[in-house]
Amino acid sequence: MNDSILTLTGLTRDFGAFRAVDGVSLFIRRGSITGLIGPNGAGKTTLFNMVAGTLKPTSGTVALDGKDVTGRSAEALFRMGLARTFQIPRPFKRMSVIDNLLLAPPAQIGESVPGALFRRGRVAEQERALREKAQEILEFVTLDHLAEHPAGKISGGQMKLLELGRALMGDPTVILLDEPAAGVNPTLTAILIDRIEELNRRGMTFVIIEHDMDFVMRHCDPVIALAEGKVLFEGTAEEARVNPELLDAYLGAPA
Amino acid sequence: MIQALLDGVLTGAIISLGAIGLTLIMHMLRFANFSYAELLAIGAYASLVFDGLFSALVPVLDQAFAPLTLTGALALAMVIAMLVTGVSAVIIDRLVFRRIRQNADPLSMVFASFGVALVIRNVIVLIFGHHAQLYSQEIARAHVLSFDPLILIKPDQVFVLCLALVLMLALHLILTRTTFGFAIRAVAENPTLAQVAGVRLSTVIVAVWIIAGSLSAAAGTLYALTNQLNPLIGHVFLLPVFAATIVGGIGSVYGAVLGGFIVGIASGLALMLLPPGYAPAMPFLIILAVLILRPQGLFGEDPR
Amino acid sequence: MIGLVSYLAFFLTMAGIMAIITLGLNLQWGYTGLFNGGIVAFFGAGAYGTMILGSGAEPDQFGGFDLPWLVAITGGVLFAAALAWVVGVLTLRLKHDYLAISTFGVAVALESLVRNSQWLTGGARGLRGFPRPFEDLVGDTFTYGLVFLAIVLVVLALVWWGIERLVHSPFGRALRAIREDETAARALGKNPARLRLWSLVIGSAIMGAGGGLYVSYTAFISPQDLLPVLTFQVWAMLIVGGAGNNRGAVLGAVLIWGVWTLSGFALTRLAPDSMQLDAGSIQYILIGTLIVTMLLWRPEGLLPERISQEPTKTADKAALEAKQ
Amino acid sequence: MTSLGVVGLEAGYVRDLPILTDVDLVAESGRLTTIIGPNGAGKSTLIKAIAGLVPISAGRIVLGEQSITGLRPDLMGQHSLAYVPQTDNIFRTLTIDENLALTLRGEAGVRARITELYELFPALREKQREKAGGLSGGQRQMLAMAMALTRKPTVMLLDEPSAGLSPKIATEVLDLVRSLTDQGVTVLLVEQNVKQALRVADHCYILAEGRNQIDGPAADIAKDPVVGEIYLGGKRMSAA
Amino acid sequence: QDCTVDVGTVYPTSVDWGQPIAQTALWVGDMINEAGGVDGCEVNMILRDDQNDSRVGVDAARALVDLDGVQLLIGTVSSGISIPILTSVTAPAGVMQMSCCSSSTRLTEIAASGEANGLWFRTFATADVQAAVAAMLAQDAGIESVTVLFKNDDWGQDIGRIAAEAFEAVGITVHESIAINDAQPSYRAEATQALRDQPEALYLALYPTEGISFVREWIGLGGTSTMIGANSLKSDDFRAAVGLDNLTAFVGTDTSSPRVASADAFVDAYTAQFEGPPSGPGLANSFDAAAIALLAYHAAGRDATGADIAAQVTAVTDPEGEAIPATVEGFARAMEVLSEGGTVSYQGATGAVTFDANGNVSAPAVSWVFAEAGPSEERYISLEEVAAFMASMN
Ligand SMILES: Nc1ncnc2c1ncn2[C@@H]1O[C@H](COP(=O)(O)OP(=O)(O)OP(=O)(O)O)[C@@H](O)[C@H]1O
Ligand SMILES: Nc1ncnc2c1ncn2[C@@H]1O[C@H](COP(=O)(O)OP(=O)(O)OP(=O)(O)O)[C@@H](O)[C@H]1O
Ligand SMILES: [Mg+2]
Ligand SMILES: [Mg+2]
Repeated sequence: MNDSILTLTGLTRDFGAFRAVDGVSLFIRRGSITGLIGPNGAGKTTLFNMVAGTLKPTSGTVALDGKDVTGRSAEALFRMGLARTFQIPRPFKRMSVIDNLLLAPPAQIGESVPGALFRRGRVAEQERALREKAQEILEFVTLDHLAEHPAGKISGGQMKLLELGRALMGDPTVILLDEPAAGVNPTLTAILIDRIEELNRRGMTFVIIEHDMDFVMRHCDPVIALAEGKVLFEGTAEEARVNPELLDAYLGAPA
Repeated sequence: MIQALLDGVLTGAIISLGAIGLTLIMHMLRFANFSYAELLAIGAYASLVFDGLFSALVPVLDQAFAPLTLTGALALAMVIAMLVTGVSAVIIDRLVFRRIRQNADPLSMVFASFGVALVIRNVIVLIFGHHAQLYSQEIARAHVLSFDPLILIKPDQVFVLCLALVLMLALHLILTRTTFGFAIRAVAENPTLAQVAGVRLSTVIVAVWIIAGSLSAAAGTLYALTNQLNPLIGHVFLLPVFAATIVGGIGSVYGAVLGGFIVGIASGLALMLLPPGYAPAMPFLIILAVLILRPQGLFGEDPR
Repeated sequence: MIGLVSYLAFFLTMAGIMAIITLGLNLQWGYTGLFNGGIVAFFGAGAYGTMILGSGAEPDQFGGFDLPWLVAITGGVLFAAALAWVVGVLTLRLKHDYLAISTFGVAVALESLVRNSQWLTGGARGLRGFPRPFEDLVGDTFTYGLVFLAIVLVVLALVWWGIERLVHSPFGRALRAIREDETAARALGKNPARLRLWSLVIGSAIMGAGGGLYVSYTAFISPQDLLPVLTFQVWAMLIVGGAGNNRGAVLGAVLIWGVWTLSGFALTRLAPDSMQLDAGSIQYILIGTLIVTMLLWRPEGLLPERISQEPTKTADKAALEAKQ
Repeated sequence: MTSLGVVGLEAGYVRDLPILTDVDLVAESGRLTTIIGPNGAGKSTLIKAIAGLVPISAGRIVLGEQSITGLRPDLMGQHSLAYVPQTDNIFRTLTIDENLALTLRGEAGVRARITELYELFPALREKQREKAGGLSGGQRQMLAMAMALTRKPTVMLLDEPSAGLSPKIATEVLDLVRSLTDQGVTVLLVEQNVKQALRVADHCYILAEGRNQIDGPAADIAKDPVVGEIYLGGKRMSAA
Repeated sequence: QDCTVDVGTVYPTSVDWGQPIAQTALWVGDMINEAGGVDGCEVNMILRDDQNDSRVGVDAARALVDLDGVQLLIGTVSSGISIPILTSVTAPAGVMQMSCCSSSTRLTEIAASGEANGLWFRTFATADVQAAVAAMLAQDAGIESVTVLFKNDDWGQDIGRIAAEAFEAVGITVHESIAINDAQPSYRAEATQALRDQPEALYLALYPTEGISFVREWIGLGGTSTMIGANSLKSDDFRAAVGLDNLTAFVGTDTSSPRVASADAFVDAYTAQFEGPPSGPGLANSFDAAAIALLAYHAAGRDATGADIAAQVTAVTDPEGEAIPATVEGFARAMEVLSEGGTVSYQGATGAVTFDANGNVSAPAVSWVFAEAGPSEERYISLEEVAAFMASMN
């Protein structure tokens, strides 16, 4: 199964007596845009948290690119090319928007103490390149005019955009997006999707939790649905649209 | 050993008493309040003044409630001192903390409280002088519980223990059962949202200062009763109180009381484990050990 | 006149040492959010380290290595750094007040240790020092005062330069990020444990350098120098000056140290004779009032942290204009 | 029955730097008025200004006959006004029950009212004794909504209440809001879920760059091609 | 008097026991002025608080030396502050320093090494005498076992160790030496610890503040009231707080004034000045420190340097010189003699002190008890007697 970039086996997470994720086994196809849907509280975010190393699984394993990474820390996973965004944005509030972005790229020379102290030239060079890239991403998420603004003082939707921009800065190979479109203006969402598809064509794998069905149906393949911590459905968007269980538990009415 | 443990619980009781008020203040206003120590001193000195007044005016009050050394006059004085201290706390908040709270981070509050503490402590020195004072020259005698091994307890300390436990229960019930308690906790977490939810900030803050102020007055008075009264008591007593609050987990009254016992027992056991010169370090070493196992304190909540 | 200059040089020497320590704290708190409540422990580690390495032999006393000053003080700094490393590894997961009380406890424990280990630290009697650096070359005390001030200023400049470089580099950015939100920083590949440890160790080494300089000047150290008041002073300096801003930290150090000492000087001059005995208490009241007033007047510190290159307001304006 | 009016409003977070300029708006009683617009347009700021959380430098806010300009936020409840913030809208360290009881403070029949609310949001009932910090994103939104409903307000300010909710629940919540207006409640709704918002709204305001742009009956706005192109996601919208 | 002589004084006035010590020093300045002033000039005692903090103390000393140009610095209490002042301010600047109460043996080492340039003096008798006398008293009282409690500072560590050695040397069992730390909220644990051995007597080298807390706890727990205390407990606060009833079996030690009129003269004058007898540690020492230093200043002349003043100390404490009491009249007489180039033997509050080459004094001893009116002397133990006893110990 060498086209699987992420392989989850029997992933389970308990909060006290409550089982939020219950033995989820999945594989995410390399180069796909996988949609993850499911009712509120189904365990989607918890699943992301376990895959990205933010939460430790109670049991089960995660393999990234064929390597078992269960229980690895979030920072290690990010450096291995796995980025994620938070459903409830977590900007570094007292840093400027652009600094939020500049933070992300791994392997910055100036991030080690000797590098920062003694390799001024190389650091400045790298900074310049990163700054350019950050500027570009900011333009793309329409935050360029707020580059020097404290990230704690932007609108709720702008914070979501910042989340996305930050994750993209790291040039990840897999990126987990937790409701990237919630709170984002539809016009902008359309632009974001274009960009995501472009990045996807260049080989970036996306796993996207989203409640916006237009988004999921048009752009995600495959679609996976969770409910009560278990995989309820796996298939194409077309199949999802007509799946009776999904309709009942999640969509409510035919979309 | 048994005696050391017992001593720990009994001396710990008074630390617990101080910690209950502090944990509330630290939780709600989210800063380590050094001037809390001086509230203890204000309370203890206010008791001294009123105690003198009452025993002069109404001599019958000067009878101790056997077997305690607490007299009627002092008990009454303590009640008034609680009020006085509560009000002082509110006034200090109005003058200093409220304004800083509005536009700065909690650390500014910490150091403002440090400044306030310096001022209050030295005003007390100017008024009452440096020397040690006592409510009563009477020395509280210990009761022998057992001769072999020798186990001694002092009624005063048992009284303080009971009081701390009762207050703990009362406050815990207030925090977890009443909407007023919810309001306190809500303000602690997110003042803006609390306002949106209909909580009037100023009212809650005043209430908390009054509660904490009066608790500190009680703690200060009882501490002075079982030890001595001098302008540094706040300062001396504060450290263990802080330690207790933090090891118990900020915001938890159970934690505060348990923390008090831990600190008390730690200083009791210190002499068994280390040479006496190291006694001051012992409680902190225990705290360090507890926090390494539970970084947010025994009963603390993980912020976020 | 010479007296004034001499005192001024001394005042600046002390203020400079305090400023060095405050800069160390600024790295820890201002840029990393580490609530170090045990500054005096690292100051003391540096001071005792320098002293033990640099001073001559004495009966019943460990040490007596009689090393050259520069070696001794470097040793002191390394000693402070080593202590910080141990403390850091133990307390990495602690935050805010929890970290503060733990580090405070470390300071109390260190004080207990030096107070009670006669063989190592001389116990409560303290340790005698070694001749002050370059004193024999200079000779007269007045000039020496200036020379020592120069030494302190050179160290201050070095520390300043180092910290400025650090915080205005990606390293500093990462520090600020973990100060803000550790979970999010981890999700972006930053290792909070490593960063915090670095910050703690470097900051504490700087505090140790302050301690080493101090004992080089006084040629004596005792547990009396390890009381928590130093920790409070340094904190007050940083908060009043403005955390997250090195200029603020230095300004705060000079200001608070000035308030702390000059208020005593002013009182002996200005207060009536009848009040001289209470001058100590009045001085504390003055100090307290001044700290409170400064915080009331500028709660965010005299020179607060700047979040973006341009001040927020102009950035906002520019943004607004760009939109219209 | 009270309608809410905003006249010539100028407000912002920093002095001399208004985010909103000259904003006018009327939310009539018993009707659902929605505000849409790009990110950072000032929608949340507008709602916060009404709720007394942002300083107002010019203009007025009137509730019925009464001016509530610069109202102290904790007094909103007394004017039967409820507000659901866009972010940070629940107390994480309180349990679900406590979150609800807090907003009901002082009212009689607390228990009964809370039970009613659990009927509306059964997902919350299962977690009633747990800390709200453990809720999923969508569950938090439900709780925030429930908190706003506790005291049966007559005016509701909702800032993206459906964000993060599953399509089914989002529909239910918006339908619920709709049904409230039928009982005479005045609702001011900010949404990025534009399609749904326009479905339930009577009237729609479009806000951009802190100013009124267009307003009109929701049905007309939804059909307006220019508006659709600029603000509503263009072809995506019309295609759906 | 149309000229003034500035004298620096550094004492911890913001600390409980520091204030009376400072007050006593200032009082000596007034007495000297009344007696005619230093070399005809009015003495201006400039008092600075050291806050019991070495950095503040050093700064205060520095300001006095640099800005006020003093040649004589009186102070301070804590050795941890006196030493850095000596090593970094007064000795380098050639200013004489005289302390009442600094007790550390480090100071002897510093003086012996020559670092102090002969500018250092203290009127505090080193701990050996008091410790030896304590053992002597215990032996006389037939006590067989003691527990030693000492304040955990430089003075306490020294005296506690020496006392324990002295007790053992005369065959008294020392159960334990327990360090009492400053500023603890409770001394219950220490009291319990001491109680375990059920000692016949306690030896207390404590200050009043922790002394009160500890002894009250101790008595409350039913411990013995047989106690031997160092001079630091000679305090009204201590007596009042513990209660005379509980102090009937208490006996104190002190270095003492010899049996001459001047000892009483100090007490009487003090009582008249401060409306109460001297109570609390260090007062007599503070008096003598200031008096000797100022008289030496007088002898050296108004324009003297620190070294000049230091050189004149022997002229004031010359055993061969005319005995003068510690009163205004005595000071006036002394000044007269000194002005003529003679020498005097100052009979101070702590006796006819003499300094050795390291600036230390040795003095006879006394035992005292608490009485209704304050501490009262019981037995005078001459220098010879103490020396003989100390010799018999080893
Ligand atoms: N706390 C704040 N302090 C200063 N400026 C702020 C603050 N919050 C928001 N702003 C600024 O105000 C502008 C309007 O923000 P607002 O939150 O009202 O937007 P919004 O229309 O609600 O956007 P969204 O749809 O993304 O939630 C933004 O450009 C932002 O930069
Ligand atoms: N830290 C926690 N403590 C306790 N329970 C938790 C915690 N985090 C999540 N849960 C519970 O686990 C379940 C799954 O939560 P999760 O956040 O994964 O849901 P989700 O699928 O992302 O939902 P949504 O679409 O609403 O965001 C929920 O019932 C939630 O209450
Ligand atoms: Mg989720
Ligand atoms: Mg908004």
